[in-house]
Amino acid sequence: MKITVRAFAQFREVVGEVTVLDLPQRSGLPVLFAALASRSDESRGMLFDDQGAIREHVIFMVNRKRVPRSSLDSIILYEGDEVAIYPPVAGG
Amino acid sequence: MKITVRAFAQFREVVGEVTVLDLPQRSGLPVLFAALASRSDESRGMLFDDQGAIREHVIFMVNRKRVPRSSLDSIILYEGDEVAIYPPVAGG
Amino acid sequence: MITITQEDFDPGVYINAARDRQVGGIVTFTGIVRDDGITAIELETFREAALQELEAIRDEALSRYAIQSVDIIHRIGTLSVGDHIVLIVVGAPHRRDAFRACEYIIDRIKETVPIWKKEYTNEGSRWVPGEHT
Amino acid sequence: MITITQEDFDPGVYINAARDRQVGGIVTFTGIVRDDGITAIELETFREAALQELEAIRDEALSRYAIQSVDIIHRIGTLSVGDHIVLIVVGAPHRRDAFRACEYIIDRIKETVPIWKKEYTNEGSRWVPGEHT
Repeated sequence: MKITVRAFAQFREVVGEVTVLDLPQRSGLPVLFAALASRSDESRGMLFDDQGAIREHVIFMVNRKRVPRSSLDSIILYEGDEVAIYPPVAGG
Repeated sequence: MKITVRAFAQFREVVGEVTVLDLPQRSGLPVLFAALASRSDESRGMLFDDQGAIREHVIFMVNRKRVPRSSLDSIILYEGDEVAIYPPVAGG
Repeated sequence: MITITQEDFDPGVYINAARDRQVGGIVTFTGIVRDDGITAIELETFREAALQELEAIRDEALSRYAIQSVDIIHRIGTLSVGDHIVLIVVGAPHRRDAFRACEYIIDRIKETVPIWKKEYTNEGSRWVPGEHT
Repeated sequence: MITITQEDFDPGVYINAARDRQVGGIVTFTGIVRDDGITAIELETFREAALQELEAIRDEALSRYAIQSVDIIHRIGTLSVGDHIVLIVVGAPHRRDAFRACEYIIDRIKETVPIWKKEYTNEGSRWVPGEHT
């Protein structure tokens, strides 16, 4: 299934603005992050810490709804979903 | 000696905008208030309560400097002084 | 700038003037004549004392808070519903100081600056009681 | 009105629009590019999510505080020292609510609205770290 990933700020500079990933049906976010990380060492370093956990400062939305870190493992993705990843915001 | 009294808001409406009083040398504020009160029953009722004390809501300045109520009896007036009297402010 | 005037003002002009290389945030308070069933209000001042007190409040705000600039314009005379009464513009490097200082200034104005309001309604008029003695 | 735009704005226009019979006070916050040794900043946004979040913040402010109106304009794109970044205009019957709501809104914007700043200096560029995760 196709999942669109949008990245912003320094994540955009490393991962790219829009990435379409082809993931197994009913993949979760950890699968998506692993797929992004596999694209370059820089991507991996930005998304995962040395213990292989997704870094604290990575924020993510699914279909423009923020997903709390506690739901990282419980979300299931569906064909056409849009996942956004970004660092802490700094507007205003 | 001549003392100029300026009154504002409802005090102006009763006492008049500018009043020049001729008071004995080295009079204090109580003498000035008594002189104002003697000009009309309405002035007296506005400035003094039934016990003959100057009403709480009367605020006064001497030469544009606010005089606290605790200094009411200790101030001495001099020729040419300007005394302002007014009710609690309501600007802004 | 500290002003007491019969003239209306454009808040945008003063916000624009508060822009400065050291300023990261500008907070303004604009007081407006609210419709409390009135037809008009009339503001009276003891001008010399009021200007002196506004300057003292500005100086206190500048010494208490890390702010860059303070402007205060207070109108007097006859005003209608929707008219501007007062404008306070505070520029500061950081927003917290600008908010604190702006609110401090309007609170102090309502406490100590010799300005009074008389409200006119269809039934007559009354002096607005001050909150502080 | 909630807007994210590359265009500059005139705060005075929005203060004027917030005047209303029920409004006694208007509080504004104008964020400005401060001179921290930078040559320019660039603001990026996830526009659809940011608009949705700004609308949510406005609705929260309207339900938490006794206020009449909220307008928020946030700029994106390349800005120089002294340029406007953001404008928040809150109209309320009473000043306390306007102050509280305006500060609440700017605090929430800095916490949750997907907008990012990159600072350019003579030495290079860096993304401004967010205060909240």
